[in-house]
Amino acid sequence: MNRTIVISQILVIEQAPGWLVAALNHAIIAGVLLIGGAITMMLQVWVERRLIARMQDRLGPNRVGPEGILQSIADGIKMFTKEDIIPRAADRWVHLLAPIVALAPIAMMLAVLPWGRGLVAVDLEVGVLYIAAVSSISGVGLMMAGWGSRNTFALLGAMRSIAQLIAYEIPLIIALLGIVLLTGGMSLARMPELQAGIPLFGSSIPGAPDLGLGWFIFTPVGLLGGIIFFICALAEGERTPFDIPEADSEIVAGYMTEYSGMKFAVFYIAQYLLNFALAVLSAVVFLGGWQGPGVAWLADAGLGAAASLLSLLWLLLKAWGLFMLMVVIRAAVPRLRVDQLMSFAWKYLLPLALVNVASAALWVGLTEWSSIEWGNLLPVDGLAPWQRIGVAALVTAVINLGATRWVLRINRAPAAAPVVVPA
Amino acid sequence: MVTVIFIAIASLIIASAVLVVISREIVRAALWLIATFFAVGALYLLLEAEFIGVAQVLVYVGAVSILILFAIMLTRQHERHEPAWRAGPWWIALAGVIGLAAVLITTIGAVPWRLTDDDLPVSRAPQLGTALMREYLLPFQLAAIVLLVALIGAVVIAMEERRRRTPTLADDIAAQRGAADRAEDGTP
Amino acid sequence: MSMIDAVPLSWVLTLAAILFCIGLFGVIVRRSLIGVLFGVELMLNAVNINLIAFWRYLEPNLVAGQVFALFIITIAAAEAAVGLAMVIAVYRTRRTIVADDMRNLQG
Amino acid sequence: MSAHESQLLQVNIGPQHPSTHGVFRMEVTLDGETVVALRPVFGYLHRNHEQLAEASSYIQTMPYTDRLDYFNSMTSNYGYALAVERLAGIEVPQRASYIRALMSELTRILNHATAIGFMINDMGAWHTALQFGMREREKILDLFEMASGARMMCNYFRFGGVVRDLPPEFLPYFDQLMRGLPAFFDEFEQLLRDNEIIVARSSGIGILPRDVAAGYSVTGPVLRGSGVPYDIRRAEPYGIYGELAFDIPVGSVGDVYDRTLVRFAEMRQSYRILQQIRERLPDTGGGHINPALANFGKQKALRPPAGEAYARVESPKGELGFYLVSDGSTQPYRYKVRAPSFINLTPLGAMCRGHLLADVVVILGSIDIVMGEVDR
Repeated sequence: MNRTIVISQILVIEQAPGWLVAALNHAIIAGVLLIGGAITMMLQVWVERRLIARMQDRLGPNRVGPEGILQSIADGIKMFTKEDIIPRAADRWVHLLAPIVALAPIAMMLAVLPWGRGLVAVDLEVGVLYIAAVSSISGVGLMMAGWGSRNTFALLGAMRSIAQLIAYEIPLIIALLGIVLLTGGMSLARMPELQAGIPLFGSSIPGAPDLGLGWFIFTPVGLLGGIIFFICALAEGERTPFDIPEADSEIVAGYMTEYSGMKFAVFYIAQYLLNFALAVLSAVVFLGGWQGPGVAWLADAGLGAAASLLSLLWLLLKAWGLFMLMVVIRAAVPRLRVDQLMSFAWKYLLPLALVNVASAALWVGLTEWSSIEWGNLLPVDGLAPWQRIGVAALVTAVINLGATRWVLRINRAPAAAPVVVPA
Repeated sequence: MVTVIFIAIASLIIASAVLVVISREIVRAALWLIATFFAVGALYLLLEAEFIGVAQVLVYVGAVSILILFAIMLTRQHERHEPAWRAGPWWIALAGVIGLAAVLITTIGAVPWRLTDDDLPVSRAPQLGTALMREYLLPFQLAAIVLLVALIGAVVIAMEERRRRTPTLADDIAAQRGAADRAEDGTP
Repeated sequence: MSMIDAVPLSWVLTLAAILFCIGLFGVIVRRSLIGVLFGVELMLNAVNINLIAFWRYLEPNLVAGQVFALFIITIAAAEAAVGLAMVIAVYRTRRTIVADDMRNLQG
Repeated sequence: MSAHESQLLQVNIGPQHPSTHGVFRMEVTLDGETVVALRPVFGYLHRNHEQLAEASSYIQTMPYTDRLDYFNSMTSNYGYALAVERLAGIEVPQRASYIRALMSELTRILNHATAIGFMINDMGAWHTALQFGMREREKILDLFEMASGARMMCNYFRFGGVVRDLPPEFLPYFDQLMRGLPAFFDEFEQLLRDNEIIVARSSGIGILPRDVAAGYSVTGPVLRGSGVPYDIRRAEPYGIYGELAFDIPVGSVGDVYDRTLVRFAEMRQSYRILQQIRERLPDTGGGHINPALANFGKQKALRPPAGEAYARVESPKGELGFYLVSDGSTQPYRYKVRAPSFINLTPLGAMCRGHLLADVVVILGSIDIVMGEVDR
């Protein structure tokens, strides 16, 4: 279960009992992840505020520190010194515990993400399922917040967020399922390793250089899956246009309405950390994770540490890029209504995700099965691996494109029958 | 070390389960139930059944308990003044249950279990998947049908909502116009 | 160090038995339908602990234990969904979710 | 069916709520998230505006009218000045009328740009559309500042004209603004008009059919969105509006989307009017104010003959009317404001019924209210 970890190689304690080394290792990694998470969150808030300001002809925070980069710290200090209010009618313990229950599972998500070449805290065999399971726990925290506050807006927000989480979790997991089929396993650590090589063909062409660009997003299955996954990630992370659980113009702040001071900040941290974790997850599963030009070359040249560093940089670059995409979307579009949100999940994303799984199965069949498994109907044995990938790409591209067009067409709003105002 | 962890998890399971059945407030009971589910999931991890452990968290904590909380909140007003948790002569039930526990525990102690020396297979999730697709294909398909039926059933039972829509102003006007048109048609 | 060396099987089974009895107690004494459902879930979990423990301690090379546990989780999920939908439907018509108050099934 | 009634939820939106545009409360009865009934509750911002005017001399009320609709102080000034002029029989020079119309149309552009922005902000678009509108509004406020010395509370109008003539730097800056406006209209409309989410959120929402709208006597873009081509500038022309060419845009369905489109179109019509005014402004004569009332002492000592007068202008939000009764003293005997925001708010409950909670704030935003005017 425990993979060799880089830090454990650095930290060699002679004659220490094995469990102590293990405990220290885990404590250090947990510390690095959590402190890194906190710093990431502060940077995220700053980036978001500056980027949105840029889109709105404003400057954004620019007073605390150079370019306002320390603004989040100032905000944090303010949060710490705020009065901690518990409404009199609230269920005290449920109200207090809710932010923690919301944050803890998100911190747990960080543990299984592969941060770079060889930089994995825990390599779970069922990593993908673990992510899905753990991310669903935070819904309990939101529900506790909504119920424990005894506030109508909070309750409405909690109900909305749960409905949304459940609806979007299904296409999210099914979108991941396609990639699980492609990789033949649920280990997140293995996914980037399988995305080496050149676009679409990966490392199937002999003699082609390993550019680290065999990302799944370049295959038809990965493209559709990636788009579905990213939309669902927006919904899971409660980003606009799916931020109805805390729609400030409608239900004040949703489940967070009655929270103040640090408890509010914890919800805030949880949300940003979740967004970042989902961005990293999208990068790992669809954008090659830590793969990128140069990583394989450095590793071949014997510079393992440099390769790890470069791979970490690649991953962070991709994750921050996706996060900035989330920010730009937030600044550009309004939010959907509850019913529109639900029908989007069930009528658009779910059928497409299901078709994508079928495409993925076809892909696996075309690239990995022999003619015998096809019942000698398809003479695929004579083809080279890259030719088989080409055929599979063609077939799945046709299926996915057709399905997308079909789903968009059948869901087109019926010809408007408005109340005609007689002249 | 493992013993300590096991005892911690076991006491968490039992304590939270007891709180589930004796909490007066139904939401508190539901939250303790979630804690129980979570601890049971941890126990599965300790037993090296990662897949089941994660599935436990996914299904029970992520789905079932959230459904429960949802249902409680929809039927919430009643719960504010819920009658006492116990119905009728609860001590008889308690005595019976303690008796059952005593019987079970003595039986467990009396059976000579044939413990295995086999090592655990290294990759368990693929093994499980293969088994589901080969030996247990029929039950697997049946489970899928059960889930589908449950899905449809739950939707049908909870549906009803659609029919009781509050009409908008435009609906009213359209209905009035429709009625007026019909009246005109009826009386030439 | 794995669990089978440290903890005897009977401990795990005892834990499951106690959990089962607590769940049974809940089913008997709880008055609200949701409370009864909680008891049922506890009992199902107790059964699952048994299945996993038997798989791990007795037959680690047979996946039957895990497969059954998985099926029980599946059925429990379906049961919860239908059960709660029924609770909501009953609540809509009766304004109550106390089992004793529902003596006649006629709508 | 009584057995099937579901649990209704009472929610108070406001008086403190992010999207009530001021201190305003809506008592909402919800079935799930569907609005069963909605009752608007006003009065939180009541500040005795009408009584205050009856205890002040006529010109003292002019700055109070700024605070009615604090977004559009110029049109509020205009309406009040018009009423007093009608009461006292004061002539307005041609140039003053042109300046007044110029300020009114600039006000209309700034109001509509921000009103659309606020509505889309209520949909959850995180201020971006609003900031686009605000950017143009700032430029117009610069112009107001040049002319009157204040950005929002302009207090620019006087009986018989305006307080001072346009400063020399006004027209070059105005021309520069006019050059930029078409591009702004195109950009703003392109950004919002075809945005799929905005269309989905606003079309078919809050439909106010034509006859119902007339029955509630709503005015302004809300009425025109419902398809009634009613505009005071055309129905009862005041100032120079009789001489200007412009169209009255109307909607067909009467939903939120139509109201938005009407506002877009009205901004373009205002631009057309501004072009005509700009062309003729250099040739106008008569100075910026009637010489008989050119100094403040004369304004202050105004004693209209006993009688009554009602004057109305097309403020960006609708018909803004002032009713005055004079008993021959320096203070009005009775002063009454017909505020468009207040009247347009009355059908809110009917418009929101049957829609979701999320639509309520959008419908409210599409009415475009200012609480200063609603509560007075």
